[in-house]
Amino acid sequence: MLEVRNLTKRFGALLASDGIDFDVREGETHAVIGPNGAGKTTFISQLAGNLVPDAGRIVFAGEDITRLSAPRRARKGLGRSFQITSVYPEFTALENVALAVQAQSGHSFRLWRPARSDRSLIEPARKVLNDVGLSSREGVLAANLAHGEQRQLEVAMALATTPRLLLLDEPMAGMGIEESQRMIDFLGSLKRSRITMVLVEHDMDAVFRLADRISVLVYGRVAATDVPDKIRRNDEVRRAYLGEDA
Amino acid sequence: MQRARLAPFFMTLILFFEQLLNGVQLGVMLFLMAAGLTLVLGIMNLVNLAHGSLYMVGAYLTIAAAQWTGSYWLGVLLGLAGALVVGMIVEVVTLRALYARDHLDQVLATFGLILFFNELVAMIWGRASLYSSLPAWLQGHVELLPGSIYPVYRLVIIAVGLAVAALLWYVVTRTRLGMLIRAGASNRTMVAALGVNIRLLYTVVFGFGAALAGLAGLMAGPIYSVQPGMGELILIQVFVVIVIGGIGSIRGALVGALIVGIVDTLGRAFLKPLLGSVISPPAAEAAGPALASMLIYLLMAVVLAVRPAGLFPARG
Amino acid sequence: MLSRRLVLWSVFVVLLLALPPVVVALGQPFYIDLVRRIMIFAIAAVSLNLILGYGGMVSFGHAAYLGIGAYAAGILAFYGLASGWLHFGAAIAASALVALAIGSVSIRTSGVYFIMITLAFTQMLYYLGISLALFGGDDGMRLKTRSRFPLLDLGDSLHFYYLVLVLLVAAVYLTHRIVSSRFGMVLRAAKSNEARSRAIGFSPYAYRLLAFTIAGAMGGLAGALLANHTNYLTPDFMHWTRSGEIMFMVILGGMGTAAGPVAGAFALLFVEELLARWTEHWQVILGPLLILSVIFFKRGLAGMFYKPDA
Amino acid sequence: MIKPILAGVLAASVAFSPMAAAQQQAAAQQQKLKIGFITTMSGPQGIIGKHMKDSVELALEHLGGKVGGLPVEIVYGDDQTKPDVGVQLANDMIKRDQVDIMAGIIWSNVMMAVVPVVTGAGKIMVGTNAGASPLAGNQCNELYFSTSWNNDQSPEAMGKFLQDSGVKDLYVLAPNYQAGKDMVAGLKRYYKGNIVDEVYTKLGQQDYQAEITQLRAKNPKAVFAFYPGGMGVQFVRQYHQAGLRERIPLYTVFTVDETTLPAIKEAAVGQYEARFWSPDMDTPASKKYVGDFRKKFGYTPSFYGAQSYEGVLLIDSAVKAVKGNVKDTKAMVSALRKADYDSIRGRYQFNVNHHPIQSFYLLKAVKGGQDGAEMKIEKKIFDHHKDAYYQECRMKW
Repeated sequence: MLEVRNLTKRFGALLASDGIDFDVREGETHAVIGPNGAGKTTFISQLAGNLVPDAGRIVFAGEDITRLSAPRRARKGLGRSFQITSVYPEFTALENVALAVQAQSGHSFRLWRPARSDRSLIEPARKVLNDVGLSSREGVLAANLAHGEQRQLEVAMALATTPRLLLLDEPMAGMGIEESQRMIDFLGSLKRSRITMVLVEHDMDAVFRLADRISVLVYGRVAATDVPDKIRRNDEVRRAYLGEDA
Repeated sequence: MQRARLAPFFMTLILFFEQLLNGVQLGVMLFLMAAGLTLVLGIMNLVNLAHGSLYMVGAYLTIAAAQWTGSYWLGVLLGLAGALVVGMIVEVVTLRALYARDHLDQVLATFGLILFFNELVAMIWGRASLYSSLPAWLQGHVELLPGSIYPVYRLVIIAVGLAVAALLWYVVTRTRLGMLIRAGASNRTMVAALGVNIRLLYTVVFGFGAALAGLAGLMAGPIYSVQPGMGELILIQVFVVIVIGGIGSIRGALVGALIVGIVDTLGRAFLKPLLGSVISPPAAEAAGPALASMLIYLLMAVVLAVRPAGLFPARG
Repeated sequence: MLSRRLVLWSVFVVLLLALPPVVVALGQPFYIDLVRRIMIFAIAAVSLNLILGYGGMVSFGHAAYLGIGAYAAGILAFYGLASGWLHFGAAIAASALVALAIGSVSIRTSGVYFIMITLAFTQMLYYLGISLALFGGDDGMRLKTRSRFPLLDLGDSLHFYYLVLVLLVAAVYLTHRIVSSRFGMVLRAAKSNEARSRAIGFSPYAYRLLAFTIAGAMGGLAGALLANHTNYLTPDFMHWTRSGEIMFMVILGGMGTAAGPVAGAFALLFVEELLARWTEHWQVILGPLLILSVIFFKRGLAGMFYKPDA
Repeated sequence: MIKPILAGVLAASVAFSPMAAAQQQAAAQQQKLKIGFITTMSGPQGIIGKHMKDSVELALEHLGGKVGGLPVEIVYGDDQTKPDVGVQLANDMIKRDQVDIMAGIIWSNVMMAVVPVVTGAGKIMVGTNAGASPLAGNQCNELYFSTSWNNDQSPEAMGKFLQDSGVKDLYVLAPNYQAGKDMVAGLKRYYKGNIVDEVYTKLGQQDYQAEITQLRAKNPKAVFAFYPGGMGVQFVRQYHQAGLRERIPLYTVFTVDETTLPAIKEAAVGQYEARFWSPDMDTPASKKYVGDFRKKFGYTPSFYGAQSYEGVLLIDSAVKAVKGNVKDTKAMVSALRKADYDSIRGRYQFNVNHHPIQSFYLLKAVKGGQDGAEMKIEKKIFDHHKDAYYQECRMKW
């Protein structure tokens, strides 16, 4: 599904991505963990197309997308959520999702018919909102949603683009325990429906519950990639990461 | 023989040199304006259309003070101090409320300031151009090279401008204030995190920029026309300078100002004859001046098309 | 909510429809011309609002299209072509083309750079206008013949007034349709959160460029109307302070609202008119008024009546 | 949601209308004369408007507050140098204030835009400065009069003088706009010698050092320039600072006058101008005007003021001739055509295009006066000079 080879990105003297090799298989949930400053955000930005790598290749569904812009990647089926909540605050929850549906439909140079009454946008959007459990809040401005709801909305927007691969950048960031729990349950249901996901997350509980495989990023390198149990026992990982955290 | 053949070449060379000097002089004036504007824009993220008004205020206050005290130098001193004070008052009374707003609100409000200052100056001093005097020794001209006579005053402008540039370089790179300024231009939250009194820093920087604009204004007085609205004549060019140079960068302002000054001057001097050798002279006659007046805007469009954040972007 | 809005707009339109007979009856026909001029600027402001209020593009060069529209009509009239369809068609097409060209370069930049580059392009057009000796250069020229339409005489104050009114309503309605269409949603979304838009697959550039072009075309229409209104055109139509004025109408009235630019045009031009009658130093009052309005009416005049859900 | 305000504004505008109408009715009973006077009062060019307005006030004082024996009200309007604002003002004055006659206007483009509005409403326009050539030629109008001159007459005079004094190599500078080109065209109509170069600078340009450097390199025998307003202040001072004053004589039109002298001062000494009038003109009317003006306002009037002063006198003479029956436009026009008043330039006649046939003089700036320099008449260049366009005017009278 996604194949990354020798991805390298430099900021001045800092080597933020140091020859990363990384694979995601169809249908798996692949988590990326690593200590602060390990280069997770740089890595995901390059996957999403917001940063251009200095060297290396990114192949998505058999196609080299290394040089494609973020919107082009999104249209090819690479959905993402942001670490810092990123919704359209002046739009209602339903409109937020409808925009994502519209992005996928590819018919956005229609200037006359009101989008608000366009059933081909509204109905799929309602469905996704229902899936993430925000149905009752569809008419509320995104700015007025609770933080957890905004995160859910963000995932809903990513889902509404019917992605083949979902990049989730710390979906639990800033959430309370209860909210996190709900989000984990929701991601679990996504996982069961065999949606391919790359999950960057600090919440180890979530990572070990959800991930099929885990890659550990240390100093811009992939220190290890393996199933959760093996990662848990991997000495290098413990030294570099878990030990530090514990 | 040899001499006779070389003479026209030397003449052209001298002419070119003199025009270059003219360009530098214009550039230096633009720099004095641009330095303050680019700092305010870079640090406070404030689009200040009224920067030209401070230039005007500097020119008027200097004339008024010189008349009142009878001394040119006291006039200069009071004019500078006046511009500084007016700038700080403007900052505290109106602009402070606008930092958190978007550029649009700032453009609107500072345009309001322009209207206010222009009309206020007209009410106090009338709408006619004012005469601004100079000490006798500044009024003469010197022969720089054989056949090349240059007004002393313009040489003084160049000297003052370059001195200010050097001083700014020193302040920005070698002092604590400069460190804060540089930090502020690239990362505002960091400066706040350092526990610096941001309000005070802003007021100081704004006053500083106002004084520089006032300096430009008072130096412009004796060669340009001191009249209400004089600031807007130069303001747009100054915006071109800082946009070409890159917002928030003093170095960019200097380089941008010199480029704009030289391009504008050389364009006015040599574009028509140059065009005349390519297209027919009557066509050059028509196109030359039109093109010369558009030249700096063209330059800016090209620079931005290639480098959307100017030559020396201060941020990231 | 929607229907209430519709009622208010209807009241507004009816008032404007009723204005001419009322002021004529009161022996004050001059108000027809004043309101007509205001409505022409309101069309320009409505067009700017599309890119500024809904698209987040702070164009400081919108007067360019006023000028191009005026010159398109003026130049055709100069060569003896009087057809209004031709005048207005050319005005719209020419300004759309120029907007397309300016936009394609400018939209690559953002923030202050965008403000300044749009200003720079307009300055270039301004100096171009000054150097067009054939068309009067800086002096400008008289519109040789007013735009001619079947059944419609723009020389007639009333005919012209109602034409402008119809076009203003059309411009407001068109803008309303555009901003609530799929296209408009993308445009507004890109203003609201560009990173998010890119992440779900929109490249804002093309949408912004099209909006910029449409706004330019509408501005050109206002320009052709203005040329007919003054019966005269000059490069001054493209002066940067004119761009500023149009911008202020939008901000004063309230950006990104349908009524804002119209309200702003009426307010600014009425206030100007009243102050100018009162004292020659009107700018010393208008200046602080603008500042106060910025500081205290954060959402413009429309914001005084319109409570956001927040 | 904005409609309430708009409704309010409209209601207010309608509300104060009947009052205005009532006032007008009262005015008609009093047999009051209303003159609309458009000029530029705001912005940097407002200085010219001030000269004009002060002169109108002085004229009213000289006429005992009455024009043609009628009590008078002057409605002033500020065109902000914009033609469209001028049109708006003219409309306001005619339709709302219901003025009987219009006067003023500094700028050719404003005049070109306003004249059709005024004449279209059947009113008379007395221009007191702008001298657009089409209005003297094929667009001349029965209802349009000028107390000034045509734009290119002054440069014609200067061209004649330069030609007669045998200047061989002339360097020409003007701003790149229509009036600039008109001036140069006027110059060339009478000056037939060599023109070294013709340079057109950006309108509103401030710094002329580059042009002055180029000019000196060409070493001409004389320089002709046209730089009105602030541009003139800058150009003349920079010319002086560059040390060229003593080397190459500078001949200008509409560049050094009483509105700019206070800012140029001694830098103007030695300057030549061509004009139809100067404050030192030796006619009784001129002496009275200049003397009383200085006394009343404390500064020296300019030709802008003189023409506006005359505008009021001209209207006064015509209103007297028709015995206050201003509505009789035909009679008014015939009366205006006589120019039956004491002109500051001495008695003159109108040409068929309603522009004065008048003399032009060479003026030189000399030391003296309250500004350190003042204009003095050196010699007469043209006697009874007609503009170049009157033959294109098909008016018969």
